[in-house]
Amino acid sequence: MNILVEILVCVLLLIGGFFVLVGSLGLCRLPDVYTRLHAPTKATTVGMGGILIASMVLMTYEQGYFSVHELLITLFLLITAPITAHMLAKTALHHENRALRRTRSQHLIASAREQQPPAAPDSPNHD
Amino acid sequence: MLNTTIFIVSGAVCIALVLNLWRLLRGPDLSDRILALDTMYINSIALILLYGMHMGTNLYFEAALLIAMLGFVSTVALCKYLLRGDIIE
Amino acid sequence: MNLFWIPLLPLLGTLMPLLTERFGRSACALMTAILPAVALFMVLYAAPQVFAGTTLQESFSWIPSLGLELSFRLDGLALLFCLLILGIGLLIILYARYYLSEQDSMSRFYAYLILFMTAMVGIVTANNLIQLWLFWELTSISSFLLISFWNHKSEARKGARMALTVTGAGGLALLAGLLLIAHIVGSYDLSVVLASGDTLREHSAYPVALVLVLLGAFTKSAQFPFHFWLPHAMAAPTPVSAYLHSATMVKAGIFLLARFYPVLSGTELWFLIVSLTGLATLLLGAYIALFKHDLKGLLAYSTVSHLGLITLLLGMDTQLAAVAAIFHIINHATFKASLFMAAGIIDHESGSRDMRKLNGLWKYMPYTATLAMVAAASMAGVPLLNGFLSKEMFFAETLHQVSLGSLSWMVPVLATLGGVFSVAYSTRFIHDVFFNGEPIDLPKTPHEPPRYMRIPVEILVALCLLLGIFPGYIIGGLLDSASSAVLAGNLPDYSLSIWHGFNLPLLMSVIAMMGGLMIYYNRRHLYQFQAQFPETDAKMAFESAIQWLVAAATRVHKFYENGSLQRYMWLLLLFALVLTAGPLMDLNTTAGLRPHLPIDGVEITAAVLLCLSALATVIWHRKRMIALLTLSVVGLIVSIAFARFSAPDLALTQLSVEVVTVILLMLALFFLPQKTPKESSPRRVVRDLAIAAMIGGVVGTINYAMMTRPLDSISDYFLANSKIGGGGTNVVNVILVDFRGFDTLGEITVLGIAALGIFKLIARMRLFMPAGDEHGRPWARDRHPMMLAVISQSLLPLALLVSVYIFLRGHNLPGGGFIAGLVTSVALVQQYVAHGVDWMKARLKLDYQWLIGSGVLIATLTGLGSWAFDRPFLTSWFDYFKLPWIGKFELASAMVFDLGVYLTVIGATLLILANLGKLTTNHRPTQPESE
Amino acid sequence: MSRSFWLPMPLHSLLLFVAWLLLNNSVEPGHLVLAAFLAWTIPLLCAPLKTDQPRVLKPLLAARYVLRVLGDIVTANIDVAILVLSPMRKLQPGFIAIPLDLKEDLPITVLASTISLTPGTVSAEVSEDQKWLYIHALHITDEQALIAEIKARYEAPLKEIFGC
Amino acid sequence: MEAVYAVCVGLLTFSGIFLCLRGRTFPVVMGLTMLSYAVNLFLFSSGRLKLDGAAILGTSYTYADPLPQALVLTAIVIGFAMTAFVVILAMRARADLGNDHVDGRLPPQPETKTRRKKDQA
Amino acid sequence: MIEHLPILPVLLPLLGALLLLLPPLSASLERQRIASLVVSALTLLAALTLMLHTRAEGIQLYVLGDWQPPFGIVLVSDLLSSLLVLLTSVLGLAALLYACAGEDRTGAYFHPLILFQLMGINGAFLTGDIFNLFVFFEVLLIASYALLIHGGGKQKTQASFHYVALNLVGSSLFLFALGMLYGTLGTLNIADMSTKVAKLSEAEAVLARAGGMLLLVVFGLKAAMLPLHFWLTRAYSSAAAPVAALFAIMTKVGIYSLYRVHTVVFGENAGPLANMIEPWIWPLAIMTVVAGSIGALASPNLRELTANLVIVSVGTLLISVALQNEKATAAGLYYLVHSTFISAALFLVAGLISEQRGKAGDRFVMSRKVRQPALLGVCFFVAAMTIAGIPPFSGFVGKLLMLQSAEQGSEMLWVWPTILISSLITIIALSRGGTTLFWRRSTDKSQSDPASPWQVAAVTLLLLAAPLMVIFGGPMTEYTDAAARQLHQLPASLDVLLPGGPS
Ligand code: NA
Ligand code: NA
Repeated sequence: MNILVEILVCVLLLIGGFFVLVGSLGLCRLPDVYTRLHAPTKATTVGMGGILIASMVLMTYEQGYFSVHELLITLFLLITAPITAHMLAKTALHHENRALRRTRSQHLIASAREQQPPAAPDSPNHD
Repeated sequence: MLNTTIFIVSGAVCIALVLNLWRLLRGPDLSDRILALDTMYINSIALILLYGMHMGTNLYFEAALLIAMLGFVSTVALCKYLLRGDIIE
Repeated sequence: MNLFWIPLLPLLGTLMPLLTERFGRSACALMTAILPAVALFMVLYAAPQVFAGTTLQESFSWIPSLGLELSFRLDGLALLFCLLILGIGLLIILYARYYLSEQDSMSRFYAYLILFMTAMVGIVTANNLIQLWLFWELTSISSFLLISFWNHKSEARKGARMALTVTGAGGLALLAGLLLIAHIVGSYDLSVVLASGDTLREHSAYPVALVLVLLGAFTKSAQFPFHFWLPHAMAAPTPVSAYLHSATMVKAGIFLLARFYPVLSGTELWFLIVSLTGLATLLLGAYIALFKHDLKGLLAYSTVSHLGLITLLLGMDTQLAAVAAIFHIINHATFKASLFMAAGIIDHESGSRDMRKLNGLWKYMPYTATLAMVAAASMAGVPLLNGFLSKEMFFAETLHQVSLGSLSWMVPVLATLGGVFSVAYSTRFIHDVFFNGEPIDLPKTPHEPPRYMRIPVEILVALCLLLGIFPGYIIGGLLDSASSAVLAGNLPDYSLSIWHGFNLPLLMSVIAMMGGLMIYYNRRHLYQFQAQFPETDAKMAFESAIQWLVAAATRVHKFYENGSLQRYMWLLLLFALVLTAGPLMDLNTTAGLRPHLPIDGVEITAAVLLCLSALATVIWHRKRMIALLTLSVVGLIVSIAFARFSAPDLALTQLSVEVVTVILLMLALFFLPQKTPKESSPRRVVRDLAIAAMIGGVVGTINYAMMTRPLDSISDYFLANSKIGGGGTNVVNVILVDFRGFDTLGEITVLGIAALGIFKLIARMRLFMPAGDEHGRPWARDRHPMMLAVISQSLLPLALLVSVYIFLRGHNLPGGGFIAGLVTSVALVQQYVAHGVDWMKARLKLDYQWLIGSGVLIATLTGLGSWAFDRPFLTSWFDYFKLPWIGKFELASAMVFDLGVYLTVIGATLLILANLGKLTTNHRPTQPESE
Repeated sequence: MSRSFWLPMPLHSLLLFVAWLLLNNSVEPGHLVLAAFLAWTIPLLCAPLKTDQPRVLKPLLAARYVLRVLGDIVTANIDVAILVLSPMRKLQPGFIAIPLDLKEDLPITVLASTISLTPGTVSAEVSEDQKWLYIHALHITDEQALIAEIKARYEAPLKEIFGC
Repeated sequence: MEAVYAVCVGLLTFSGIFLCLRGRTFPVVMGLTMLSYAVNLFLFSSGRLKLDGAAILGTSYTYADPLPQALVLTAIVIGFAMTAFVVILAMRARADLGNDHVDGRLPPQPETKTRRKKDQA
Repeated sequence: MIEHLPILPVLLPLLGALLLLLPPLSASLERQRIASLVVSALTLLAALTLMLHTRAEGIQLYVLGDWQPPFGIVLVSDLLSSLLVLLTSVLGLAALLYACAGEDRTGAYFHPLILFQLMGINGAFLTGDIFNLFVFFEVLLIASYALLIHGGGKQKTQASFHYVALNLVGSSLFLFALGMLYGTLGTLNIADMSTKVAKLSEAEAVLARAGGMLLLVVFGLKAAMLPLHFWLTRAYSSAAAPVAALFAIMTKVGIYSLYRVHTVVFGENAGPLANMIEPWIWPLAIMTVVAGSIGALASPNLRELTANLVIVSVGTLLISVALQNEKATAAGLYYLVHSTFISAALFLVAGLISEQRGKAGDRFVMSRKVRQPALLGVCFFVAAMTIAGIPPFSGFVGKLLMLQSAEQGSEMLWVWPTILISSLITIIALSRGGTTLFWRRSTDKSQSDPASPWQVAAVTLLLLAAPLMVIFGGPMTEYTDAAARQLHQLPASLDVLLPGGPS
């Protein structure tokens, strides 16, 4: 196998694997449900992206024709990940999950849950 | 080199899966658990792709694709359930 | 002459009353009598041949493998009984015409009566053991109908039930006995059996067969201790009693003893059982008869007693005793039938049967009284009447009795005692009813019955007299031939003269007469003596025995069938465990010789994840939502495992089914309580854990043992023929749509039916939705999150594209109609989730029922298509085509089949989910949980 | 017949056409024909289930937007990775309400998605009147700067792309 | 590998059966689902385990036994239909009987049906 | 067309059911009735032709998809299966006729579901492939689940959950068993399995034995063998009358499968596995009869009583399986046909009685008189006599054949008392029940309508079996003898069943 291709694939894979792991690590480490939302939705997009591109490259190389269908998975993930995060955030808000104490603007939680404009005294003024 | 890399990355994904399960079992809120499950879906896509690369075959692509599609539906439905109870209303 | 007609004519006669009822009562009675009369003439016509010693036989093949032939014989015994049955039967028809009231359904009565007559004729003419039993049982049934004729009366129902139960039980014993006899003899043919007495008596199973047959006979003939049903059968209309309990049904048992006399008697066992039973019955019946105030009750116990007498005679070790038995059968039939009819007349004309009220009827109905008195005298054994003759013979035979050894002297003594009682109750019958002062409180003023109602009694009483005075002329031939049939031709010398000189039997008769009169005279003392004993009503006792039985059965039944699924499930699993684990004990080594696959870290991790989440599901099963999540993990890992072990199709299917299942479970979770209460006792939990663990262990062991052994299977054929024969490279798919397409057709049918069933379940479901979630939080207000709706719309075309992709490649690569269908369904369900049912309903005009129907229909029609090419159902077709510019492509009938699968899946899934959604769309009641 | 009847979702059709070729890893004539067929029929089937959304008026700008977001995703992930791996006590999360200039569903969804995919932010909720977007940020240093950046970097181009 | 596989199948069977023995409908339904996983894995393995041998002709030298796979596919579909039915039936039982106990009545309540007593003839 | 005969009893109901789901038939109940009656009459015709054809020409093999056995699925019409298919078809027609009086109005999809049910049962009888048997089991089960809840009501729901849950576990066990059998024998064709089973190595034989034993559990559950019979009473007694009547055949599917699998595959020629279930089935059969008899005594209404009598008949049939000889199988077949017809008839009669007795239904309590005492009385009486084995109806023939098939002394010792005492108990229970139902009545007039001609026709159709099976007992037993011979002497038919030889 072409060493360059192999190196490329390996690097992509390692990047992907790293981010997958970090995402899941974040899921464990981060202190509250709102922060935990960040880790997997983001890290897995790049993590998955890395692995998918690696797969694309490798398959294309090995099979001798363009193997690009992995892009479709990427597409799906990119479209759906934010919605998943949004739905989960809605759920967390609905369940009135406690945010980390030092979280800023916690008063917005109530407004967000009720889907009302921000209405607390210390809300920043926008024109 | 490739095989070693795949092996290492698979290991990373496995650890990730275990961590996900830990979060799923630990909670504390149901939204945490659903988040963990969703992450598991995505990580298993990675696992399947890695396996496909290891075997040098395209046969498992559809499985990965379906997990991506169906995992989303499943997560959304679970969230909808927690929000509204009735998922199809 | 064809013997077949003798039972057949009465059988046809059963229909006669039903057909002629509309022509009036007399016509009905007349028409009813015709066919039995013809049968009687046929019997009489055959009589000379029988008297000459011929046994007429006739048989037709019926059910050979059962040993059942339609086979009839007419020997002396059968002839005698036929005459009794048909002759007295005709008299009863006449009698009943006047006895039955306007309210009683005459046709029904006659139909039952003639049916019974048929059954009796059938028994006595049967020449095949099974046929004999068949008619035997028919008498039980028809007598049940007759006894319960006035079924609005509780005692009629109970009496009938009791008779049926006792004689039914006896019938079953008889059946066993007959089968055993046939087994020993090797034939069901009565002629063969009658010729095999020695074989039978020497066989080790003879005692069993004997006891079983005797049980049948004794129950039917109301022998002690089965005598109790007979008096309660008196709830029947009197013609029935006159017929069944004098001449016919109870005599069936006697007939049986007589019939099998040549083969079963002659052993100690026979004599001991039969004579003692007879003796006991004789005494007991006679004694109890004394105390009955009911006319029919007295007659009933008297019947019991006389049946005991006949049985005793048959149980004696002399041939003359058998002759006496036959003679007494005739005599008892005549006097007892006339007595019952007389009692019926008295009842009919005075409105009562209570001897304490009936007094001095001589004044009101002298003619009837005379008849009754003659018959009663015959019953008592007064000289010049037939009863005297046979009783004399009986006394004589008791004197020759040796079977009880040194206690044999007791037999004549006790027989005389029986005679004493017999005279006493006969006297009572005469004196209490016709004399003894004036009647008390009778509902009607007694008077003579209609002219024709008396005729049967007159005929029978005349017979009593004639037989008593000219026995030889009247009955000689018949008795000879009947006796020789019973004795298998060894007819002893006997004389039927009235006068035998002064001898011991005469003395016994005299003692009986005197003693009887004395007892009757001093009856008050006896009544006082008897009054100390609590009266036991057999009917009540029997009913309460049955009630006890039912109550016990109910208790037992409730105990093991307590309506608990957990118990049933547990038993099912325990049973499976025991049956499956048993063979495993024989497995010496678990591991086989097949090389094991290597294992790597990924697999171990997956296994750990699988096990942990399965265990978590078990541990947290009471927190349903969490358990559902862990269950999803299990499903996910199972899918990955399928992918890992070279089954991509399985992985895809499992994944897509998984999602739909989770959605369904969530729907259920919404309507079911969110948590499971803790209600299993620790003991039950431990028990369940134990059985689950053992089954898990057994399954795991078997699985391991199986996987580690090589397999030689038929699969090579599929691998070899998939491409060339089925036109696809995805062997699994080709198996599904081609090699085993029939399975798949069944499978989608199951899916379709499930959807229809679910539709039915949902149709009238009334569920209250919880107002909030498990923590009582109200639901979120945002029904359809905007961003989700937007994205769902964009995803739908993409999902459809993917499902087309999966569908089209299925034949050659992982995929296929089922998975494609599920993907489409899930995509549509996603729309339902995002937009709601109403929104979808307005836009998606799909009738899911039609979709299911047409899906399966397409698959079926694809299969049927092969008929056009003279091929069996589901024979596939494929070919390769080449189009310019586009290139080579394949068309296969399997694709059309798969299309059917695809449509069915969509139809079924959406029929289920969309309808579930409809449950709560229109209103959202917020009643609190009603538990 | 109007164009919208025969080709109800042109952008989707294009997407489907490409997706089919992607799925099959092929540009053979047969697949091109099939792709075209599906790209035409599937939107026809889905049309009843579609609500009207503003169309993309500036495709080129849209493409540039996509590329920019992709780039941001990569950087965002590195940021998040560092945060996840560093001690948790340094973390300064917070909620932010962003006033929206976009009005229609699709552009708001795209914006929210973009925010979720990029640096340390997740769109949590949209207010009922669709004038406010609530986001949660993993690590906030300057709230106003973040709002300004989002509005400038993402919302403005989207307004232009969708022409609203 | 086989040993680990067998352990997993055994454990799934265990879990499924334990849940099937519970007293409320929902755990029973989950148990049936769990049991069907075990069954599918078991039936699948009756063709023996094989790595890298998907039965797609032309992709390998030796293939996994395709027949059990087809059988399991059928079993999955049928199991799905059955699960769906039993889920809805559980809901129906809740609706009709007012509780979600598998017997349709709550355990501590004494039996209220005294019908049988009256039936004594 | 004649070559497609074996599949018609499966295809006709299937096609009929599908057409009923589609316009124009789906629109009106009238059309559904006519169509389903026509289809089921056609099925009956096909079944009759198939039986006659099989009788004349020998075993008929239908090779689905033209894939030769043992590779593809085959339908096997032998004397046994074609007889049972005919039985099912008659039953189906009767159930439909009865339902046309209005029972089909009380819920959706009655007619298609009955046809699906017929398809499932016929398929189960005809298939020669063990996995296909599983599939048809599921078809008939799911249809029965749906039919069981027809008409709605608490009892039905309650009974169905038990029925469904137990059967789902049963289906899982079936699959476990299939795994074990395929994992050792490597084939699914029943005839082929029978050739393989004697050649197994010792360890494989152990696994196959475990599979075979598990199949006994599965079939026993279906057949309602003790201790797996608990679902039956409630399910059958709560089902709508025509549904219960059709269900009368369902337990027989389990018995049939025992004949088919445990007599053929694990029968006399199975080497180390020969007659492996015999030691188990003996006590179970007898205990089943006992349990059914106790239940019969304890039954508070006619439907439960009938359901318990079904259990008794199952026990009796299991005895015929336990006896394992040709004669017993022949007896069992006769008994099977008879008991199916009559218990079905009794369920229908119970339905009519319930309708006409007002609130009391078919419970054994005093109540108003039935509207048509003569008609129902005669029907009940005939059915009761038949089922209790009292001559002159078919019951006694069945009972006698069963008694006769116990040929050894020890067999007699077990079989005779069991059967005879259960007969007596049946007589007691039925006479108690019957006298109460018809004779213990208040003076109230019945306000119900008389039975419709449809219902009478259905009951008559079934009850006719009682005299006909006796009158034509000769040919009938000749047939069952031949069927049993064919079953027991399978090796003689192997070249027909496996034209290409075993795999
Ligand atoms: Na809803
Ligand atoms: Na497939």
